[in-house]
Amino acid sequence: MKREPLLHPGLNLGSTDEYAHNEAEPVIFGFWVFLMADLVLFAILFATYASMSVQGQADGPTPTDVFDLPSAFIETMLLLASSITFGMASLALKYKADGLHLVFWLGLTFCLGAGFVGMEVRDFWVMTQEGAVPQRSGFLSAFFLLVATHGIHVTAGLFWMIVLLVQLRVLGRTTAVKLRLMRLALFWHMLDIVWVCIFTFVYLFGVAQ
Amino acid sequence: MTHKHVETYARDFRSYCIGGVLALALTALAFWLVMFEILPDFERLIAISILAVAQIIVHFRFFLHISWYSHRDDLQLVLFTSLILFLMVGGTIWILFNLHERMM
Amino acid sequence: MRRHQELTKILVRSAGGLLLLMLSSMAAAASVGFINPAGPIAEALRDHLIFIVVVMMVVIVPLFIALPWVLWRYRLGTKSGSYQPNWEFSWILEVLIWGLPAVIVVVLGWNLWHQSYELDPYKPLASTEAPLEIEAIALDWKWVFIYPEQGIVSVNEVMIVAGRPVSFRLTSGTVMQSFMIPRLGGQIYTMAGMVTKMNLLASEPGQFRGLNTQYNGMGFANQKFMTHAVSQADFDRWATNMSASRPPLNQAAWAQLTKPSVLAAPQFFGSVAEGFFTAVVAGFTGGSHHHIKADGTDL
Amino acid sequence: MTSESIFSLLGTLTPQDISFVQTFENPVMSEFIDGAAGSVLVVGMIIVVGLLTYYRGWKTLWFDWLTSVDHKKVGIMYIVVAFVMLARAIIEGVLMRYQQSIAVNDPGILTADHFGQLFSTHGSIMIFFMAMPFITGMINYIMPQQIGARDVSFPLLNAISLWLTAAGAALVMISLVVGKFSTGGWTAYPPYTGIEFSPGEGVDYWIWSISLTSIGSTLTGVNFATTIYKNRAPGMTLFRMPLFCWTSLCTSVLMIFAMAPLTIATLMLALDRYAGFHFFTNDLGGNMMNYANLFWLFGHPEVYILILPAFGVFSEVISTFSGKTIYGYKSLVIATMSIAVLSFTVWLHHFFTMGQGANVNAIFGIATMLIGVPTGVKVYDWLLTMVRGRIRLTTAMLFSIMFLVTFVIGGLTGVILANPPVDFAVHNSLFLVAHFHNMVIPGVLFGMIAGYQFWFPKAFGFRLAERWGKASFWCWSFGFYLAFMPLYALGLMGAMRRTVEWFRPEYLGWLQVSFVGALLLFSGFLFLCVQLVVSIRQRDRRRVPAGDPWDGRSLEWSNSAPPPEYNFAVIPHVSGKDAFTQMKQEGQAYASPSAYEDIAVPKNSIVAPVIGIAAIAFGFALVWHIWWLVALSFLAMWGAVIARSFVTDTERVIPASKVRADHEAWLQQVRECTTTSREQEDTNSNVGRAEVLA
Repeated sequence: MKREPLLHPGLNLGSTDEYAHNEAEPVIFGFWVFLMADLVLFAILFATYASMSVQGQADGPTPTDVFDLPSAFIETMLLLASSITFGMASLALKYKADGLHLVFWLGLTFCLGAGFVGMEVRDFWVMTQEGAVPQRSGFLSAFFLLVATHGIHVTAGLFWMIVLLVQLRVLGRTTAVKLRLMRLALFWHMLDIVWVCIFTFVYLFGVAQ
Repeated sequence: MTHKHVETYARDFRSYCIGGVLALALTALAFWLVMFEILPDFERLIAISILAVAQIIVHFRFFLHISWYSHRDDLQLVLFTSLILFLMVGGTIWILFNLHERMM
Repeated sequence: MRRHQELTKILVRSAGGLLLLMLSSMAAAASVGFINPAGPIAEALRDHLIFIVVVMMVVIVPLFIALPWVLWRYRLGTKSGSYQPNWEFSWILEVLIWGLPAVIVVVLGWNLWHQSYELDPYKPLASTEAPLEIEAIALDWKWVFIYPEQGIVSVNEVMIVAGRPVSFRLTSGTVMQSFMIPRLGGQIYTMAGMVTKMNLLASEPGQFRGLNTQYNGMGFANQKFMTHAVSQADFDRWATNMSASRPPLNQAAWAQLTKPSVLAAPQFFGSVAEGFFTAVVAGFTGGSHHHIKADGTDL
Repeated sequence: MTSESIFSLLGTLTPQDISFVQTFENPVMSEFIDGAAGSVLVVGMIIVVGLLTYYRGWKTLWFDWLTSVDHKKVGIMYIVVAFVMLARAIIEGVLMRYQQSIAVNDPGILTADHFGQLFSTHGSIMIFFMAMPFITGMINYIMPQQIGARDVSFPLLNAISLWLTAAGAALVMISLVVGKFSTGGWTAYPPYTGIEFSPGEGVDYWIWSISLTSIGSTLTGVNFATTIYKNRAPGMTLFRMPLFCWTSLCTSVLMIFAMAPLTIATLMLALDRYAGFHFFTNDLGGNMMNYANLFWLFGHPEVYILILPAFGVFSEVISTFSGKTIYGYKSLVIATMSIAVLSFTVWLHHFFTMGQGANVNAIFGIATMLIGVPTGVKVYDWLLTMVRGRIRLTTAMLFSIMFLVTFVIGGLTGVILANPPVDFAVHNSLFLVAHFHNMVIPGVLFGMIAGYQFWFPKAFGFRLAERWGKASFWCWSFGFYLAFMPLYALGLMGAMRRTVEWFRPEYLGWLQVSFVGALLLFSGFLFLCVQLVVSIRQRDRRRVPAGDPWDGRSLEWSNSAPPPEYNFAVIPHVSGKDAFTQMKQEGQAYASPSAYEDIAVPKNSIVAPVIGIAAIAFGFALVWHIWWLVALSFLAMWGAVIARSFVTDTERVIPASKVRADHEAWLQQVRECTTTSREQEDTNSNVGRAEVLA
């Protein structure tokens, strides 16, 4: 079977909604380009963290002292699961005419994402209680900025999800709303990739060294 | 759903499932290596780095649907971004560690 | 006709003015700055500069000759220039305009690579004599020079030995600054908690102005010091005299120095605690936040 | 309520922060100048408001301009911002040159602090609020028309970018009256700009104005890249695009990738200052070297962000006024792309003197020189474009030629600076100042002025007065050489930048020549203003309704001047390079299309101005620690975005019949126009219909 031509990153609507499929190309391309700019932003934070985590400890806590691997593992699982459920939501958007599937999967994604943010806030709180505050050293400044920037992105994604759930209700499944959901999907999967780098190069590297 | 849609649905669904399973496996493997201190230190770092790269590729392929069949613009953009990220991150780390070494 | 006149005017005026300025600037600059070197480093820098300018002329001169000619020959209304509005490519020219700059970059790049290693400020200078060690600390808006072997300190004045290499170790007790003695050679940044190095040599006795080149606030323009290159005997006499006659650099004197201020005259201290420079550097690197603040209080 | 509690509502702001109060309390020359500058701003604003009210212009301003999302109007507004900011920054430049020319063993008229603010605002404005808006405006106006598009891909986002940039510019302007600006230069190197050494609002003004505009620029880059990739007319393949579009594309790519390091660097600096983080502090593991690294990771591509569009303008101008297709089109495209990629590999050359090893320095030095290859190729391609052409020395062309001559001198000094050892000797000196002005004035500003002269008739429907344009050209050219060649000499003589007072009498003559040059540059700017006024007054004689006054070669010349809001009544089909020249030669130009369709154009929106005004409040509140206003304006910005996403009725349809009527009327007018030969180009017989040579 011949492949459907892919017009843009993410799940293409293809033959199920030809009109939105064609509308999507420039819109999603633009957002994809924006995500690349966002990736550069994270890359800079990673590069800064890479140097400061080694050079900027200032006799303060080291990564091994402050990182809680089991907690990071649970966070990772939550975020990965949310990516899969968002995939299911994308499938529902493409194939299921009824809104119920879509809302269900989006709702589940929201809960997983909120769980992730909750766990992260808890981690931060624990670190703060141990005196590992960003004001303590360059390493901790870089750590908090990097991880919190990701966390803020996820939180923004959650707000976005709420707005879109409201729009699904108020505006219905219009092309505009569909395109927004597709962009949110890209955003969400991209944050997952950033998190893969965070758990590897921040948490695992920090503990393994 | 028409017959054609059933077929594409099955393929799209499979994509997310394969991606999900691979991602979970790669993550679990990476954490397992570190938490149970498998492999000597340096090899462990190399191994988890490779696992991370593999997982990034999995995410791109199965969740973002970027592959060699993608629109040329999209693929070009990803490759160009990788180049820039490599220059920026690699350059920064190289410069800062060189400076650090010469100033202590 | 008017167009021609205008054209001639542009070319004559700009070329003439440019030449005049360039020539006279070269002439006047001969008195101060690295273009009138007083040591081997600055001399190497100057020669390197001239080499680059000469090599670059290979691409620049053809343009300066060709441009006026082209403007003249292909002006609107001329009978001489053939008009070919669709002419857009020539392999020979293409090879030339890519090839020539590429060759020049290869030549200059080769030279650059070697010069970078040769003139690395960290590289000790070849000499039969051991270098004179000086530790420099940049403050707002003054320079503190510690002579660890002699155990003395001078502020806003530095004494070196002509013909003997000087090895500077530099740091900052405040913001980032840049250390430079133009007639002896290049410059290097000084930063708190870090040590940079610079090796210089004055060939002959003389006086050379040194300065901070990195903007650091109100007193920036005044942050100058004088370098005196003297004979070894004069240097020894000076050092002995200093250690005998000047007060020590104690905590109170240091606190006074670290206050942002412009000094009216150089200051001298006859003794200093061993490892003082290292202590100043360490004051910033540790995690205990134990460094000497501008107001002299010890946090 | 006590006065204290009122002021806590105003954060750290007190009456003493108003510049007039300072002047009153401390009447010295420096404060008078500051107060006068503030007064000019305030009085200027009052006059503008008065005139708008008197001529009942508010409605037009609001409905036709401020809320507009039309790329052409957005582009023009960008350029207006650029001109206003240019006026301020050029005066600051003259003032600094004056101070330096009298301050040899003499304090002069400015205090060190005031001088510090001047070079900081001058640099920040020239880069972020003059050059950036100018190139963005130029691309906005021209690029969509050149690729045969009706608008950019995201018109509203475009307007939001404009407003974010304008908000940044407004913050810099506010700092003239309320409080002080940073003294840390346009690069704002910490730890000097950290809270310990620069307490107070100055650096915060810098941080937030730059952050706003850098976000605006990122969004602009995304918008332009998408437009060029996805919005080209049928047949307009990438390798048929005019060179200006290519340079726009490369600039957009640079904007997308290079702005993030700046955003992050300013954010980290802000966290250091506001929250006690340790990114760039002296102690507790901070590392100011990373700031230099991040800033130039942005800063070097930035140079090419600015200069590439100007290269595009020169390509168009030289090709058009030589009456000839561009020489070495592919060569120029490849050179442009190489420059764009290489610009990400050279940033270290801005801090060769930081102390890294010879290998690191050498590799970045060689990478820097490599950029010289494609740049050299471009210069020769432009020269060869003139060969076998018929050259007309219009104002735009004169600027382009002077650029070629001057730019290679800058290139020479650039190669000099690319050598780490030589850079050690001239880094931070006036040689460096001369070098980057040598690149940016001929490279960017001459390009933008040439583009302004070239496309003005397209945008406003009448030609500018060449006589004043040429007067301006001579001032800019001589002014440039007089102002900056002495700085090269001074740099070699050991004179450092940012110095408020000198102690070497040898410098005096050079500094005085340089001041004369600065005055000439300022007159160049004044002549541009005179040219605009004179041309507006003579506009009826200078009209070019047919839209093609220079025998243009690309699609933007194929529509009327000024163009209709939808640019093209019918999207053109393109079958080669120099699309419009081809149409003219094949007799296809001004042919009636067979069919018209309804055209949907985006409706005006108040979202962009709301975001812009909220952004000003946001920045101002952050500078003065007015936390309630920070929260409020933040919510206002995002509230506007969310509210907008619920609006479904965003387009207005212009019926095919209306499009037909307008277009056919214009075509009729064009057919009745007499054609103009190139010799008659600068006479009033030029109504925008070019003679087509067989």
